[in-house]
Amino acid sequence: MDFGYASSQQALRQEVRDFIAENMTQDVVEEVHGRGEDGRGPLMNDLFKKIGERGWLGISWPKEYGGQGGDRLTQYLVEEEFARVGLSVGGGGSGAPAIMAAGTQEQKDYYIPRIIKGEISFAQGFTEPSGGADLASLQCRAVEDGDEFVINGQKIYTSSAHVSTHLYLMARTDPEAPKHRGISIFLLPMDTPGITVRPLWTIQNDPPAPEGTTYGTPRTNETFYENVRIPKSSLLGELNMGWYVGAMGLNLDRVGASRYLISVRRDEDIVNLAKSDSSEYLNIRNNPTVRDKVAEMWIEAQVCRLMTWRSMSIVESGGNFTYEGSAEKVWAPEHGLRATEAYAQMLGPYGQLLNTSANNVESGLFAHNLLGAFQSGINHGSVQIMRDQVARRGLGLPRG
Amino acid sequence: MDFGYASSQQALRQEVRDFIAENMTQDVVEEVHGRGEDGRGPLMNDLFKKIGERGWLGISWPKEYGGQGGDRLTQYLVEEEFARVGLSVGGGGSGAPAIMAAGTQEQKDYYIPRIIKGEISFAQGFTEPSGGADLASLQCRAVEDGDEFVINGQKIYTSSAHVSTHLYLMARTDPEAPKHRGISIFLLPMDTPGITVRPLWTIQNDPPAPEGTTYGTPRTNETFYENVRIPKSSLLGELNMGWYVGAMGLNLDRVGASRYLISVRRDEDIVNLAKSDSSEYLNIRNNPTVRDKVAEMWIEAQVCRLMTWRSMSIVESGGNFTYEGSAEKVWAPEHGLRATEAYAQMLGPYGQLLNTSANNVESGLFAHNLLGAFQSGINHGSVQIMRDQVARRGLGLPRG
Amino acid sequence: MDVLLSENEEMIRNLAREFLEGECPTSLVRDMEKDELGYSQDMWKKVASELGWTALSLPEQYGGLGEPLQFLGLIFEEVGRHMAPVPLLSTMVSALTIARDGSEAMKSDILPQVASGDLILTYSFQETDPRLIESAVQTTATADGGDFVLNGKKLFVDNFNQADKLIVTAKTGKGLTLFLVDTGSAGISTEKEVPTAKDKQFAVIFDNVKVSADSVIGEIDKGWTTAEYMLDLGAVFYASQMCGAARKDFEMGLEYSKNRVAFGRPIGAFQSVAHMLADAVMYIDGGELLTREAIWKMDQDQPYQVEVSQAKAFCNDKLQHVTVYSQMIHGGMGFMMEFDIHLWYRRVASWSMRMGSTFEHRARVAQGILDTPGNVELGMIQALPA
Amino acid sequence: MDVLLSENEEMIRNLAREFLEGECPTSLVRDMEKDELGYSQDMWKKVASELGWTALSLPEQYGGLGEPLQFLGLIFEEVGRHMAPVPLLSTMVSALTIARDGSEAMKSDILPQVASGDLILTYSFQETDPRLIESAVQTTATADGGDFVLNGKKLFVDNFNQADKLIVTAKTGKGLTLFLVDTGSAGISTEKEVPTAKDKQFAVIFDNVKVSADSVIGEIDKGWTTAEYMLDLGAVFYASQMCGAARKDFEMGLEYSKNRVAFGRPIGAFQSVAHMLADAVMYIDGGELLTREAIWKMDQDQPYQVEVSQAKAFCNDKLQHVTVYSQMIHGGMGFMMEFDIHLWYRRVASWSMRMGSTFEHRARVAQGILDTPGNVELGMIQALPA
Repeated sequence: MDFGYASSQQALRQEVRDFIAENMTQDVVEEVHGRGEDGRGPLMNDLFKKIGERGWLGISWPKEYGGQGGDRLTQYLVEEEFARVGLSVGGGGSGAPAIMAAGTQEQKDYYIPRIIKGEISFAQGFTEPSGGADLASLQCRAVEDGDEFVINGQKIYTSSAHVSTHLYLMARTDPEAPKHRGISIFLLPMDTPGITVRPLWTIQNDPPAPEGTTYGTPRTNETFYENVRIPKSSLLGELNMGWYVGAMGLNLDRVGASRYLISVRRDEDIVNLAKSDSSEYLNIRNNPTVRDKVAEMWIEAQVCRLMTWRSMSIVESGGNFTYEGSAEKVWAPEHGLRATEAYAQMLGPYGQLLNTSANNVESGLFAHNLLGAFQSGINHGSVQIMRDQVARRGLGLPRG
Repeated sequence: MDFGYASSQQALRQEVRDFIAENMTQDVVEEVHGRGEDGRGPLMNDLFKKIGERGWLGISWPKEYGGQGGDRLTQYLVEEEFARVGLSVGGGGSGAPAIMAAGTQEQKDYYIPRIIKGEISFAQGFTEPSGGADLASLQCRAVEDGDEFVINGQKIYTSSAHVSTHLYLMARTDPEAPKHRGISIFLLPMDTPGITVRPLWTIQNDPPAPEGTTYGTPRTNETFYENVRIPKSSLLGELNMGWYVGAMGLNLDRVGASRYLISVRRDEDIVNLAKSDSSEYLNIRNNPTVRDKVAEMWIEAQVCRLMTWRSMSIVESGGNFTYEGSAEKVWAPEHGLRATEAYAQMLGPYGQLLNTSANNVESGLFAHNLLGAFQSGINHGSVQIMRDQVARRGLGLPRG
Repeated sequence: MDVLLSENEEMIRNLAREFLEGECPTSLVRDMEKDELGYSQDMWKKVASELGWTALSLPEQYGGLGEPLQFLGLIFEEVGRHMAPVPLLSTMVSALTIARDGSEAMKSDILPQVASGDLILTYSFQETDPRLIESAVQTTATADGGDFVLNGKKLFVDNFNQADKLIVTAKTGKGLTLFLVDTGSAGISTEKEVPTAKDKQFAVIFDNVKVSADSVIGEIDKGWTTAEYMLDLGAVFYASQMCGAARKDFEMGLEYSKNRVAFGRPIGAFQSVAHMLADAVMYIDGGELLTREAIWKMDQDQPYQVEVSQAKAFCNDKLQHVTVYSQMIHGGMGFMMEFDIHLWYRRVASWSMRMGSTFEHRARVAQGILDTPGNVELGMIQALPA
Repeated sequence: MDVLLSENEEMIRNLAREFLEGECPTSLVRDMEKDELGYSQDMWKKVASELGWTALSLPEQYGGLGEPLQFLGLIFEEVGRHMAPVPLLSTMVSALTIARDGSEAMKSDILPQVASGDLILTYSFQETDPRLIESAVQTTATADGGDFVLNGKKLFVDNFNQADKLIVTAKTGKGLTLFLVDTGSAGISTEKEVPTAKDKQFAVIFDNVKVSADSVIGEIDKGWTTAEYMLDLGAVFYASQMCGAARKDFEMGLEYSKNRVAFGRPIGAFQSVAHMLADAVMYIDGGELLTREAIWKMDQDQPYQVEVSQAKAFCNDKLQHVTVYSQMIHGGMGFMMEFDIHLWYRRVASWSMRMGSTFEHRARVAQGILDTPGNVELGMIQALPA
């Protein structure tokens, strides 16, 4: 057992913090939250390239692909620092781990170094309007036609489609097969002809998010595919085995800092707010009942952290998850909800005031958070599905 | 809407309280908690007859059967007062409502007046070792043989079999039929030859319960049936329709004071304890955090009360439940559990000390309660099954 | 004892529901969120002068209908259910406060205008320290000849921009005094607050605002009990609105769960979803029963403060869960501007933070049960300590 | 960072588990509940002299093995898992307190005897006001020549009837002082306490009990930090025992849910039961991680008090749920004396009330995060305020 950081890790943490303080400027944040169709835009792209130049996107990736061959824990530590300001730098999203695991040599050689440099980023085209949490029921079709696949269909919540260079798309390739066995995954450039991206604005869009964080990006997308033609080399892994490739990617995606930090950032915020001299009027520090609640939430947050540390320890030791990744995905979002509700009551009427409001607290951070708190219990599989996985895969309970 | 008691009801309440103060003596309590095989015994039987003489067992029953033809709310009020000291006087258990609803004229004429006088009481023979919450899977057989039924099988948790005069038994009469459609209900005297009663002691038996209450009777029973011969007139309702007769009885049984009071009595106790001058050392009244928790539990207890009042109002107005009775059975026991855990932490190390312990609080009442708190979430269908009923019957959700 | 609605009560409720189902589509709710004024003048006219909502529970001698508050509580459930953009709550809390403690002249002047819908009112109490206690009031009213001069800042004032007059609680020499002040008085300025509900709230700043002595409500220096009544009305009617809103929100989640298919069956067939919905309906029922009981006690002239706090604390705590369940059942849709479900979510959340937090109301319940003489008993009368 | 068990740690854990699986059937646990003395002398001999549990984390120069507390924590998980009736916790909390602050003479005398299993110890702090704060100690130690005279009453003293010596915390002139006292000293009497765990607890009354000056642990009047260390050890090792007990209890519920059929399928196939069990395993994992982290911090000489309180508060709060779930899954069986599952239920409940309630430990966590200078950060060092 070792519950500490190495001093080299502490030093790296400080280095990352200094980088963020210098580069994560308000104009970057505003670009992310901009209402236009241009989304992340040039400033953020530059920032990602700078992060790539430092090698921080590839710490734990093999050297032959441009990574540093380092350990996953150090990678995690860097992710954690970026996650604090709302940036996900987990190695290019769920695309990269799946490409490493299932890609051809060509695919690895092409994508991994570019992901590590911050040049390529993937949007994830999984969910469809009719499917929701039941991913495997997807309808989007990919039909073989000579050397190509032709894709037709629709995806929803394609969250960074407007700012990504590439798409990581799940489509049905065999409509006759059982639903999990007729799905394939494709890698394609976002600018492939036939793709239309339509913005969907979330309720965190109005008014815009508080300053200093990109957490709660207010835009997601619907994406439409009309006779999108891509070469057969776009297929990732075996034909019709995409469900298993995708599930593996999702599982790996579940490990990491950003999932956990989204749910516990407010715990640090409320404590630090309560400690600030100017917050006496909020009656947090001087109210024993509120203090008890703050402590309760803080302890839960520690459990979130420790569950994440456990997952990282398992990955680092080369072990396999049974339920630990899913457990994180139950515990952290549900904690986030409990904390959100608790802090709303602590702040009383201040808790409802948004960023554009007079007299708000911390730029309306807590109110803004409240608008999206339930969301982390839905993304990437609802907490109930994750709980099923703990029970079925972790505890070996039979299916109902 | 009317959330109050009539003054005549208030007067009756006082009358019942005075009666209890006079008659519910410590030797009666000790008899109930006695370790011998004799259970309720003569003192308790006398007490029930006295209660019967006052007419309090039959307030809401029709006059032609010896009742007072009064309203269900007044009956409820009397039940509530007796429930406070752990006595269930709900009209003879689940037997009586079912007999009124499904019995023959002879059965009604025979049983109802005697139940009202406190002369006849029913033990309930439903659950079997293999069945648990899945009542309908019962194995106990009743086979027609001439003018008789012959019963063979086994029941468990036949809670008052050792003190009741009669048995209200569910047995399978058609093993070929679907499981809900081959069950019948029988009424028979406990002293019918072939019935064996074996005590099962609960964990509340050791050490015995606190003074002044019979709550948490420490004995239940297994009952064995070996060629028990009963006349055909023992059948209640139609042959093979016993599931529906029983379900109706259980449903009616769910309405009432004792279910709710078992779960909320500790709420009154903790507040009154905290208010007593000698309890300063327990740090309840002077600790704002504990006060907050006491208030939270108190509010929940009010909801328990109001849900019971609602059920009573529905019964009184001649309406039918969809989910309200089941809602009570979820809310009250789960509240009871939350309160038990909360009070354990409030009392700290005192909370663990049982009746026979030096330095205990309130004769170990809270510790004793803790030993059985989870039990009210299991009796008469688990809270999860009740929650299913709220969802299926109340909200019209499809079965899973 | 009969906790169900009487025929009369059902009629009141149904009339309000039918009206709002017809006249208050979510498109209107959305428009009013963006509207500068923020309420439908047309609807206000109808509910006040045609349906008589503002007259309903005001005394008959001042143009009211003299009906119990219980009726008004049912109206607020419907207002919450439909998120009706009308300044009814702030107007009625203020008017009922005046009806209780205002001078004869004030009542004769103000209440008939409220009853007819010609006057919109609001009230203010909370300041920088937002607690609902006497000592948190820092706004001062200084005697100046026969008049008073107000200085200070009130926060979280509902509908100030819609109101003709507002009640101001201020410190006078030896206690608290309430004043009824024209919203257009010289020296008043505002800051716009934007709550997640996106209904209208303002901070109101008083800079040497002159008010005459006849604008005092109740006795000078002895305004705390009047203020408590006002705050209790606010708390309990907000609870009514929350119950109505949460029930509709739940019904939408329930409906969706029956139709949305995943893994080959309606999601409501999954026990985890079914149990969420079962919990939701029990939370709503509990909140509704507590709220209705509190209002009933007000009608009976029985002590009601513990009951009001029970209701608001429970609604704050549990109805937020209800709306979260509905959001989760709706999946990503719940998070999208273009679907309606968030309209209820945002309001229940916001309202749960107004007129006393769960912590504050529980502290008051604790006072009622722990700091009073004698043993407690569930269902019996429980007053706050004097 | 690697929060998993190392090979060594797994070996320690497995050895303990194998031993107790063989030697500690529930029949022994039940016998010891009824036994007047209440522990197995045979098992004590084995775990002390053969398995070395009492020597494990004591310093090598006093006959110990010098291993980290982390190892001992794993032993306590197993002791909890099997409810082993041995006075290990009270002995080791006391011995480690002596090892930290006892005089050289005391350490040389006492610790080797503990290491070899020849001495059983216990400790006392709580009194009528059971809070774990300095001011709650009312027992006095009055100087009398070179000796001290103890007067007072300690409650909730584990294993007093089994122990040779006990640590007593008492008020001296200007503060708190700890004494190591023979349990057979003249003037000591006891009252038997019966906790739901049915392990042995006593109230111990001191009536002019004479102790010599060399029985003082640490400095006179400055015993509070020593006492805090002792109480932290008690709290965290009780947390370890609770984790072990809750995990076994959960495993039995899980197993039962796979085999017990109702409504045509194993009850574990119902989502409501499956989710209960999923929650249970997450609660246990959380408690275990927090507890192990706290002990690790003690080993590292880092501040650990916030971590100890985090662990005990969480275990108190959540592990009780775990055992209730298991009871509910077992249905009526859980309530019957003749089945075993209640043995764990009664212990986890009882232990959750010892060595600091959830309220007390959360108050301490709040101090650590709210009353210290500087911003907090999860996963960083957080000391209590001085």
